[in-house]
Amino acid sequence: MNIKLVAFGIAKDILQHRELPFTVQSDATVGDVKELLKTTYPKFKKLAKFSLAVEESYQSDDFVISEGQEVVIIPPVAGG
Amino acid sequence: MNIKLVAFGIAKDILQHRELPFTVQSDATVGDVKELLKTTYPKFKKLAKFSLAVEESYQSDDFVISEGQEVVIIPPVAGG
Amino acid sequence: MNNQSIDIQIKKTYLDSSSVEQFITNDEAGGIVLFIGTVRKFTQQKEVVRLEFEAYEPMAIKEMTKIAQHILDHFPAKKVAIHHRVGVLAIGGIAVIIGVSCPHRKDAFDACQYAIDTLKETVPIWKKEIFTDGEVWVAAHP
Amino acid sequence: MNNQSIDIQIKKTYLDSSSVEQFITNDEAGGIVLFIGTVRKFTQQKEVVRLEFEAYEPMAIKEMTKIAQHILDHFPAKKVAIHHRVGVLAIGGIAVIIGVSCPHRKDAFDACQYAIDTLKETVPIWKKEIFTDGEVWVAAHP
Repeated sequence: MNIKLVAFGIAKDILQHRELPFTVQSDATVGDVKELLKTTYPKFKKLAKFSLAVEESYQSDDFVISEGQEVVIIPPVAGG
Repeated sequence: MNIKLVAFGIAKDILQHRELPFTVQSDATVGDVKELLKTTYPKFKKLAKFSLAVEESYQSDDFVISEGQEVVIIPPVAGG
Repeated sequence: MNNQSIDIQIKKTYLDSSSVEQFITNDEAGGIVLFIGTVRKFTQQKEVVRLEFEAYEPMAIKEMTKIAQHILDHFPAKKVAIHHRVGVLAIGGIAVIIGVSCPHRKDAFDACQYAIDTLKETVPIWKKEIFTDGEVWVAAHP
Repeated sequence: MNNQSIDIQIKKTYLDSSSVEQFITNDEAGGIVLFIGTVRKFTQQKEVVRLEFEAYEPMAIKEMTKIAQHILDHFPAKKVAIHHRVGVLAIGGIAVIIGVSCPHRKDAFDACQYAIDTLKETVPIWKKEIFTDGEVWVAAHP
Protein backbone atom coordinates (compact mmCIF):
# COMPACT_ATOMS: atom_id res chain seq x y z
CA MET A 1 0.00 0.00 0.00
CA ASN A 2 1.06 3.64 -0.36
CA ILE A 3 1.55 6.07 2.49
CA LYS A 4 2.70 9.67 2.56
CA LEU A 5 5.93 10.41 4.42
CA VAL A 6 6.36 13.90 5.89
CA ALA A 7 9.83 14.79 7.09
CA PHE A 8 11.22 17.53 9.37
CA GLY A 9 14.66 18.58 10.49
CA ILE A 10 17.45 16.24 9.48
CA ALA A 11 14.86 13.71 8.20
CA LYS A 12 13.94 16.19 5.48
CA ASP A 13 17.63 16.46 4.54
CA ILE A 14 17.90 12.65 4.37
CA LEU A 15 14.76 12.25 2.22
CA GLN A 16 15.59 15.42 0.31
CA HIS A 17 11.87 16.12 0.30
CA ARG A 18 9.39 17.54 2.82
CA GLU A 19 6.77 15.04 1.57
CA LEU A 20 7.30 11.78 -0.29
CA PRO A 21 5.02 8.90 -1.34
CA PHE A 22 6.32 5.61 0.10
CA THR A 23 5.26 2.02 -0.56
CA VAL A 24 4.99 -0.40 2.35
CA GLN A 25 3.39 -3.82 2.92
CA SER A 26 -0.35 -3.91 3.76
CA ASP A 27 -1.02 -3.59 7.48
CA ALA A 28 2.51 -2.29 8.01
CA THR A 29 3.16 -1.13 11.56
CA VAL A 30 5.16 1.88 12.69
CA GLY A 31 7.95 -0.57 13.55
CA ASP A 32 7.89 -1.98 10.00
CA VAL A 33 8.09 1.49 8.46
CA LYS A 34 11.00 2.46 10.69
CA GLU A 35 12.91 -0.67 9.59
CA LEU A 36 12.11 -0.01 5.92
CA LEU A 37 13.25 3.60 6.28
CA LYS A 38 16.58 2.46 7.75
CA THR A 39 17.07 0.00 4.87
CA THR A 40 16.09 2.49 2.18
CA TYR A 41 17.95 5.46 3.73
CA PRO A 42 20.86 4.10 5.82
CA LYS A 43 21.48 7.58 7.28
CA PHE A 44 18.50 6.98 9.57
CA LYS A 45 20.61 4.32 11.34
CA LYS A 46 23.05 7.03 12.39
CA LEU A 47 20.51 9.22 14.16
CA ALA A 48 20.39 9.26 17.97
CA LYS A 49 16.81 7.99 17.47
CA PHE A 50 13.71 8.81 15.49
CA SER A 51 9.97 8.38 16.00
CA LEU A 52 6.96 8.31 13.74
CA ALA A 53 3.81 10.32 14.31
CA VAL A 54 0.38 9.60 12.88
CA GLU A 55 -2.58 11.91 13.39
CA GLU A 56 -0.37 14.43 15.21
CA SER A 57 0.66 11.99 17.94
CA TYR A 58 3.68 9.82 18.62
CA GLN A 59 2.83 6.18 17.84
CA SER A 60 4.45 3.08 19.28
CA ASP A 61 6.03 0.40 17.09
CA ASP A 62 2.90 -1.81 17.07
CA PHE A 63 0.59 0.90 15.69
CA VAL A 64 -0.94 -0.31 12.40
CA ILE A 65 -0.85 2.21 9.57
CA SER A 66 -3.69 2.56 7.05
CA GLU A 67 -3.51 2.97 3.27
CA GLY A 68 -2.85 6.58 2.27
CA GLN A 69 -2.12 7.70 5.83
CA GLU A 70 0.27 10.56 6.53
CA VAL A 71 3.27 9.34 8.53
CA VAL A 72 5.49 12.06 9.98
CA ILE A 73 9.16 11.33 10.65
CA ILE A 74 10.28 12.93 13.93
CA PRO A 75 14.06 12.96 14.32
CA PRO A 76 15.50 13.97 17.75
CA VAL A 77 13.75 17.18 18.77
CA ALA A 78 15.64 20.26 19.96
CA GLY A 79 13.21 23.01 20.81
CA GLY A 80 13.77 25.71 23.40
CA MET B 1 26.47 55.94 77.43
CA ASN B 2 23.87 57.08 74.91
CA ILE B 3 23.15 55.36 71.61
CA LYS B 4 20.60 56.07 68.90
CA LEU B 5 18.01 53.37 68.25
CA VAL B 6 16.48 53.21 64.76
CA ALA B 7 13.44 50.99 64.36
CA PHE B 8 11.66 49.45 61.34
CA GLY B 9 8.53 47.38 60.86
CA ILE B 10 6.93 46.16 64.05
CA ALA B 11 9.92 47.47 66.06
CA LYS B 12 8.87 50.99 65.14
CA ASP B 13 5.34 50.25 66.37
CA ILE B 14 6.76 48.92 69.67
CA LEU B 15 9.04 51.92 70.19
CA GLN B 16 6.42 54.26 68.77
CA HIS B 17 9.30 56.16 67.20
CA ARG B 18 11.47 55.69 64.10
CA GLU B 19 14.47 56.99 66.08
CA LEU B 20 14.97 57.16 69.82
CA PRO B 21 17.90 58.00 72.12
CA PHE B 22 18.61 55.07 74.47
CA THR B 23 20.91 54.81 77.46
CA VAL B 24 23.01 51.68 77.92
CA GLN B 25 26.02 50.72 80.05
CA SER B 26 29.49 51.63 78.72
CA ASP B 27 30.94 48.97 76.41
CA ALA B 28 27.49 47.42 76.01
CA THR B 29 27.38 44.63 73.47
CA VAL B 30 24.65 43.88 70.96
CA GLY B 31 23.57 41.07 73.31
CA ASP B 32 23.30 43.52 76.24
CA VAL B 33 21.19 45.95 74.19
CA LYS B 34 18.87 43.16 73.06
CA GLU B 35 18.30 42.13 76.70
CA LEU B 36 17.72 45.72 77.77
CA LEU B 37 15.24 46.19 74.93
CA LYS B 38 13.30 43.11 76.05
CA THR B 39 13.18 44.41 79.61
CA THR B 40 12.20 47.94 78.64
CA TYR B 41 9.72 46.89 75.94
CA PRO B 42 8.40 43.40 76.79
CA LYS B 43 6.72 43.14 73.36
CA PHE B 44 10.17 42.37 71.92
CA LYS B 45 10.01 39.04 73.80
CA LYS B 46 7.00 38.03 71.72
CA LEU B 47 8.70 38.47 68.33
CA ALA B 48 9.80 35.40 66.38
CA LYS B 49 13.26 36.96 66.69
CA PHE B 50 15.05 40.25 66.19
CA SER B 51 18.57 41.32 65.28
CA LEU B 52 20.57 44.49 65.63
CA ALA B 53 22.53 46.11 62.85
CA VAL B 54 25.39 48.55 63.23
CA GLU B 55 27.02 50.25 60.27
CA GLU B 56 24.53 48.66 57.88
CA SER B 57 25.47 45.09 58.81
CA TYR B 58 24.02 42.45 61.09
CA GLN B 59 26.14 42.19 64.26
CA SER B 60 26.50 39.19 66.53
CA ASP B 61 25.74 39.34 70.26
CA ASP B 62 29.39 39.97 71.24
CA PHE B 63 29.79 43.07 69.04
CA VAL B 64 30.75 46.04 71.27
CA ILE B 65 28.80 49.23 70.63
CA SER B 66 30.40 52.66 70.83
CA GLU B 67 29.07 55.86 72.42
CA GLY B 68 26.63 57.64 70.11
CA GLN B 69 26.46 54.80 67.61
CA GLU B 70 23.34 54.18 65.54
CA VAL B 71 21.87 50.78 66.38
CA VAL B 72 19.15 49.57 64.03
CA ILE B 73 16.52 47.12 65.27
CA ILE B 74 15.72 44.50 62.63
CA PRO B 75 12.57 42.51 63.43
CA PRO B 76 11.83 39.41 61.29
CA VAL B 77 12.18 40.45 57.66
CA ALA B 78 9.53 39.71 55.03
CA GLY B 79 10.61 41.05 51.68
CA GLY B 80 9.64 39.60 48.33
CA MET C 1 -4.42 27.07 21.62
CA ASN C 2 -6.07 29.29 24.19
CA ASN C 3 -8.35 28.74 27.09
CA GLN C 4 -8.72 30.72 30.29
CA SER C 5 -5.62 29.16 31.86
CA ILE C 6 -3.41 28.12 28.93
CA ASP C 7 -1.79 30.25 26.24
CA ILE C 8 0.23 28.34 23.62
CA GLN C 9 1.79 30.11 20.64
CA ILE C 10 4.21 29.35 17.83
CA LYS C 11 5.34 32.60 16.26
CA LYS C 12 7.33 33.59 13.19
CA THR C 13 8.04 37.00 14.74
CA TYR C 14 9.64 38.29 17.96
CA LEU C 15 8.54 36.77 21.24
CA ASP C 16 7.52 39.23 23.88
CA SER C 17 7.82 38.40 27.57
CA SER C 18 5.43 41.15 28.63
CA SER C 19 2.53 39.45 26.84
CA VAL C 20 3.41 36.18 28.63
CA GLU C 21 3.64 38.01 31.95
CA GLN C 22 0.33 39.75 31.35
CA PHE C 23 -1.44 36.48 30.54
CA ILE C 24 -0.22 34.58 33.59
CA THR C 25 -0.56 37.36 36.17
CA ASN C 26 -3.37 36.42 38.50
CA ASP C 27 -4.80 37.78 41.76
CA GLU C 28 -4.48 34.39 43.40
CA ALA C 29 -0.88 33.81 42.33
CA GLY C 30 1.94 35.33 44.34
CA GLY C 31 4.79 33.69 42.44
CA ILE C 32 5.46 34.04 38.74
CA VAL C 33 8.43 32.35 37.11
CA LEU C 34 9.43 33.07 33.53
CA PHE C 35 11.99 31.10 31.57
CA ILE C 36 13.43 32.86 28.53
CA GLY C 37 15.62 30.79 26.23
CA THR C 38 17.90 32.82 24.01
CA VAL C 39 20.41 32.05 21.28
CA ARG C 40 23.89 31.76 22.76
CA LYS C 41 26.95 32.93 20.90
CA PHE C 42 28.95 29.79 21.62
CA THR C 43 28.10 26.09 21.65
CA GLN C 44 30.94 23.86 22.73
CA GLN C 45 33.51 26.52 21.86
CA LYS C 46 32.12 26.99 18.33
CA GLU C 47 30.77 30.40 17.37
CA VAL C 48 27.13 30.36 16.27
CA VAL C 49 26.19 32.72 13.42
CA ARG C 50 22.45 32.10 13.59
CA LEU C 51 19.85 29.44 14.40
CA GLU C 52 16.97 28.11 12.36
CA PHE C 53 13.95 26.60 14.12
CA GLU C 54 11.49 24.39 12.30
CA ALA C 55 8.28 23.03 13.85
CA TYR C 56 5.70 20.42 12.95
CA GLU C 57 3.20 23.00 14.04
CA PRO C 58 -0.11 21.21 14.71
CA MET C 59 1.62 18.50 16.72
CA ALA C 60 3.94 20.98 18.46
CA ILE C 61 0.89 22.96 19.62
CA LYS C 62 -0.70 19.72 20.84
CA GLU C 63 2.42 18.66 22.77
CA MET C 64 2.91 22.11 24.31
CA THR C 65 -0.74 22.10 25.35
CA LYS C 66 -0.21 18.69 26.99
CA ILE C 67 2.68 20.14 29.02
CA ALA C 68 0.57 23.09 30.14
CA GLN C 69 -2.37 20.85 31.01
CA HIS C 70 -0.08 18.52 32.98
CA ILE C 71 1.11 21.53 35.00
CA LEU C 72 -2.45 22.63 35.76
CA ASP C 73 -3.32 19.06 36.80
CA HIS C 74 -0.22 18.26 38.87
CA PHE C 75 0.95 21.58 40.32
CA PRO C 76 -1.08 24.22 42.18
CA ALA C 77 -0.70 26.45 39.12
CA LYS C 78 -3.13 29.15 38.05
CA LYS C 79 -1.92 29.89 34.49
CA VAL C 80 0.64 28.62 32.01
CA ALA C 81 1.93 30.24 28.83
CA ILE C 82 4.37 28.72 26.33
CA HIS C 83 5.49 30.74 23.31
CA HIS C 84 7.97 29.28 20.83
CA ARG C 85 9.65 31.02 17.93
CA VAL C 86 10.22 29.46 14.50
CA GLY C 87 12.36 30.67 11.60
CA VAL C 88 15.76 32.34 11.62
CA LEU C 89 17.15 33.74 14.89
CA ALA C 90 20.27 35.81 15.44
CA ILE C 91 22.49 35.70 18.55
CA GLY C 92 20.54 36.97 21.55
CA GLY C 93 17.19 36.25 19.88
CA ILE C 94 14.49 34.70 22.05
CA ALA C 95 13.61 31.10 21.07
CA VAL C 96 11.15 30.28 23.82
CA ILE C 97 9.32 31.92 26.72
CA ILE C 98 7.57 29.88 29.37
CA GLY C 99 5.60 31.45 32.20
CA VAL C 100 3.86 29.85 35.15
CA SER C 101 1.96 31.50 38.00
CA CYS C 102 1.29 29.75 41.30
CA PRO C 103 0.17 30.84 44.77
CA HIS C 104 3.65 29.97 46.09
CA ARG C 105 7.04 30.46 44.47
CA LYS C 106 8.52 26.97 44.90
CA ASP C 107 5.72 25.45 42.80
CA ALA C 108 6.19 28.09 40.10
CA PHE C 109 9.93 27.29 39.85
CA ASP C 110 9.28 23.53 39.73
CA ALA C 111 6.48 23.79 37.18
CA CYS C 112 8.41 26.14 34.90
CA GLN C 113 11.45 23.87 34.99
CA TYR C 114 9.24 20.83 34.26
CA ALA C 115 7.83 22.70 31.25
CA ILE C 116 11.15 23.56 29.61
CA ASP C 117 12.68 20.14 30.39
CA THR C 118 9.67 18.35 28.87
CA LEU C 119 9.43 20.72 25.90
CA LYS C 120 12.99 19.83 24.99
CA GLU C 121 12.11 16.12 25.06
CA THR C 122 8.69 15.91 23.44
CA VAL C 123 7.77 18.92 21.34
CA PRO C 124 8.47 18.40 17.60
CA ILE C 125 10.65 21.42 17.01
CA TRP C 126 14.09 21.22 15.47
CA LYS C 127 17.03 23.56 15.69
CA LYS C 128 19.80 23.96 13.15
CA GLU C 129 22.94 25.74 14.33
CA ILE C 130 24.78 27.61 11.61
CA PHE C 131 28.46 28.16 12.40
CA THR C 132 31.04 30.13 10.47
CA ASP C 133 32.25 26.80 9.04
CA GLY C 134 29.19 24.62 8.62
CA GLU C 135 25.84 23.72 10.12
CA VAL C 136 24.32 20.99 12.26
CA TRP C 137 20.87 19.79 13.35
CA VAL C 138 21.16 19.92 17.14
CA ALA C 139 20.90 16.55 18.96
CA ALA C 140 20.34 14.59 15.73
CA HIS C 141 23.38 12.37 16.18
CA PRO C 142 24.58 10.55 19.30
CA MET D 1 24.15 49.61 43.21
CA ASN D 2 25.27 49.05 39.65
CA ASN D 3 28.24 47.44 38.03
CA GLN D 4 28.52 45.64 34.72
CA SER D 5 26.99 42.42 36.06
CA ILE D 6 24.77 43.48 38.96
CA ASP D 7 21.72 45.74 38.98
CA ILE D 8 20.13 46.36 42.39
CA GLN D 9 17.23 48.75 42.83
CA ILE D 10 14.72 49.72 45.50
CA LYS D 11 11.89 51.66 43.89
CA LYS D 12 8.93 53.65 45.13
CA THR D 13 7.22 53.24 41.74
CA TYR D 14 6.15 50.33 39.53
CA LEU D 15 8.66 47.58 38.87
CA ASP D 16 9.16 46.72 35.23
CA SER D 17 10.26 43.24 34.19
CA SER D 18 11.36 44.38 30.74
CA SER D 19 14.10 46.54 32.24
CA VAL D 20 15.29 43.55 34.29
CA GLU D 21 15.19 41.33 31.21
CA GLN D 22 17.09 43.90 29.17
CA PHE D 23 19.83 44.21 31.79
CA ILE D 24 20.44 40.48 32.19
CA THR D 25 20.20 39.47 28.52
CA ASN D 26 23.65 38.46 27.37
CA ASP D 27 25.14 36.89 24.25
CA GLU D 28 26.83 34.20 26.31
CA ALA D 29 23.72 33.29 28.32
CA GLY D 30 21.16 30.91 26.82
CA GLY D 31 18.96 30.66 29.90
CA ILE D 32 17.23 33.54 31.63
CA VAL D 33 15.00 32.98 34.63
CA LEU D 34 12.84 35.75 36.07
CA PHE D 35 11.00 35.55 39.35
CA ILE D 36 8.17 38.05 39.80
CA GLY D 37 6.59 38.23 43.23
CA THR D 38 3.14 39.79 43.29
CA VAL D 39 0.60 40.64 45.97
CA ARG D 40 -1.85 37.77 46.38
CA LYS D 41 -5.50 38.37 47.18
CA PHE D 42 -5.60 35.80 49.96
CA THR D 43 -3.21 34.85 52.77
CA GLN D 44 -4.38 31.92 54.85
CA GLN D 45 -8.00 32.45 53.80
CA LYS D 46 -7.97 36.14 54.75
CA GLU D 47 -8.58 38.72 52.03
CA VAL D 48 -5.75 41.21 51.63
CA VAL D 49 -6.74 44.80 50.85
CA ARG D 50 -3.23 46.11 50.26
CA LEU D 51 0.38 45.68 51.35
CA GLU D 52 2.87 48.15 52.68
CA PHE D 53 6.58 47.53 52.26
CA GLU D 54 9.19 49.33 54.32
CA ALA D 55 12.95 48.99 53.79
CA TYR D 56 16.07 49.95 55.69
CA GLU D 57 17.35 51.07 52.35
CA PRO D 58 21.15 51.34 52.59
CA MET D 59 21.42 47.97 54.31
CA ALA D 60 18.81 46.38 52.01
CA ILE D 61 20.85 47.48 48.98
CA LYS D 62 23.97 46.03 50.65
CA GLU D 63 22.30 42.68 51.41
CA MET D 64 20.79 42.40 47.91
CA THR D 65 24.18 43.16 46.42
CA LYS D 66 25.67 40.38 48.57
CA ILE D 67 23.11 37.93 47.16
CA ALA D 68 23.90 38.96 43.59
CA GLN D 69 27.66 38.76 44.22
CA HIS D 70 27.25 35.30 45.79
CA ILE D 71 25.46 34.16 42.62
CA LEU D 72 28.21 35.51 40.37
CA ASP D 73 30.82 33.78 42.57
CA HIS D 74 29.07 30.41 43.05
CA PHE D 75 26.98 29.86 39.91
CA PRO D 76 28.09 30.16 36.27
CA ALA D 77 25.94 33.30 36.04
CA LYS D 78 26.54 36.21 33.68
CA LYS D 79 24.22 38.86 35.15
CA VAL D 80 21.92 39.34 38.12
CA ALA D 81 19.23 41.96 38.71
CA ILE D 82 17.15 42.40 41.86
CA HIS D 83 14.50 45.13 42.00
CA HIS D 84 12.34 45.57 45.10
CA ARG D 85 9.35 47.82 45.56
CA VAL D 86 8.62 49.86 48.69
CA GLY D 87 5.48 51.73 49.69
CA VAL D 88 1.83 50.79 49.23
CA LEU D 89 0.91 47.96 46.83
CA ALA D 90 -2.53 46.86 45.69
CA ILE D 91 -3.53 43.27 44.86
CA GLY D 92 -1.62 42.09 41.79
CA GLY D 93 1.11 44.70 42.30
CA ILE D 94 4.70 43.57 41.78
CA ALA D 95 6.77 43.51 44.98
CA VAL D 96 9.99 42.04 43.64
CA ILE D 97 11.60 41.02 40.36
CA ILE D 98 14.74 38.89 40.27
CA GLY D 99 16.47 37.98 37.03
CA VAL D 100 19.48 35.75 36.43
CA SER D 101 21.13 34.81 33.15
CA CYS D 102 23.37 31.77 32.77
CA PRO D 103 24.78 29.78 29.85
CA HIS D 104 22.53 26.85 30.85
CA ARG D 105 19.00 26.85 32.17
CA LYS D 106 19.39 24.63 35.23
CA ASP D 107 21.87 27.06 36.77
CA ALA D 108 19.59 30.00 36.06
CA PHE D 109 16.67 28.29 37.85
CA ASP D 110 18.85 27.35 40.83
CA ALA D 111 20.44 30.78 41.13
CA CYS D 112 17.14 32.64 40.85
CA GLN D 113 15.57 30.44 43.50
CA TYR D 114 18.61 30.95 45.75
CA ALA D 115 18.18 34.71 45.33
CA ILE D 116 14.52 34.91 46.33
CA ASP D 117 14.94 32.38 49.18
CA THR D 118 17.89 34.35 50.58
CA LEU D 119 16.24 37.73 50.04
CA LYS D 120 13.33 36.60 52.19
CA GLU D 121 15.76 35.63 54.97
CA THR D 122 18.35 38.39 55.03
CA VAL D 123 17.23 41.60 53.33
CA PRO D 124 15.87 44.19 55.81
CA ILE D 125 12.49 44.77 54.19
CA TRP D 126 9.22 44.45 56.06
CA LYS D 127 5.73 43.79 54.82
CA LYS D 128 2.49 44.81 56.49
CA GLU D 129 -0.65 43.07 55.27
CA ILE D 130 -3.78 45.16 55.58
CA PHE D 131 -6.96 43.06 55.75
CA THR D 132 -10.56 44.21 55.80
CA ASP D 133 -10.51 43.67 59.58
CA GLY D 134 -7.02 44.58 60.75
CA GLU D 135 -3.35 44.56 59.83
CA VAL D 136 -0.27 42.52 60.62
CA TRP D 137 3.50 42.71 60.13
CA VAL D 138 4.22 39.50 58.22
CA ALA D 139 6.39 36.92 60.03
CA ALA D 140 6.88 39.15 63.08
CA HIS D 141 5.39 36.65 65.52
CA PRO D 142 6.00 32.90 65.78
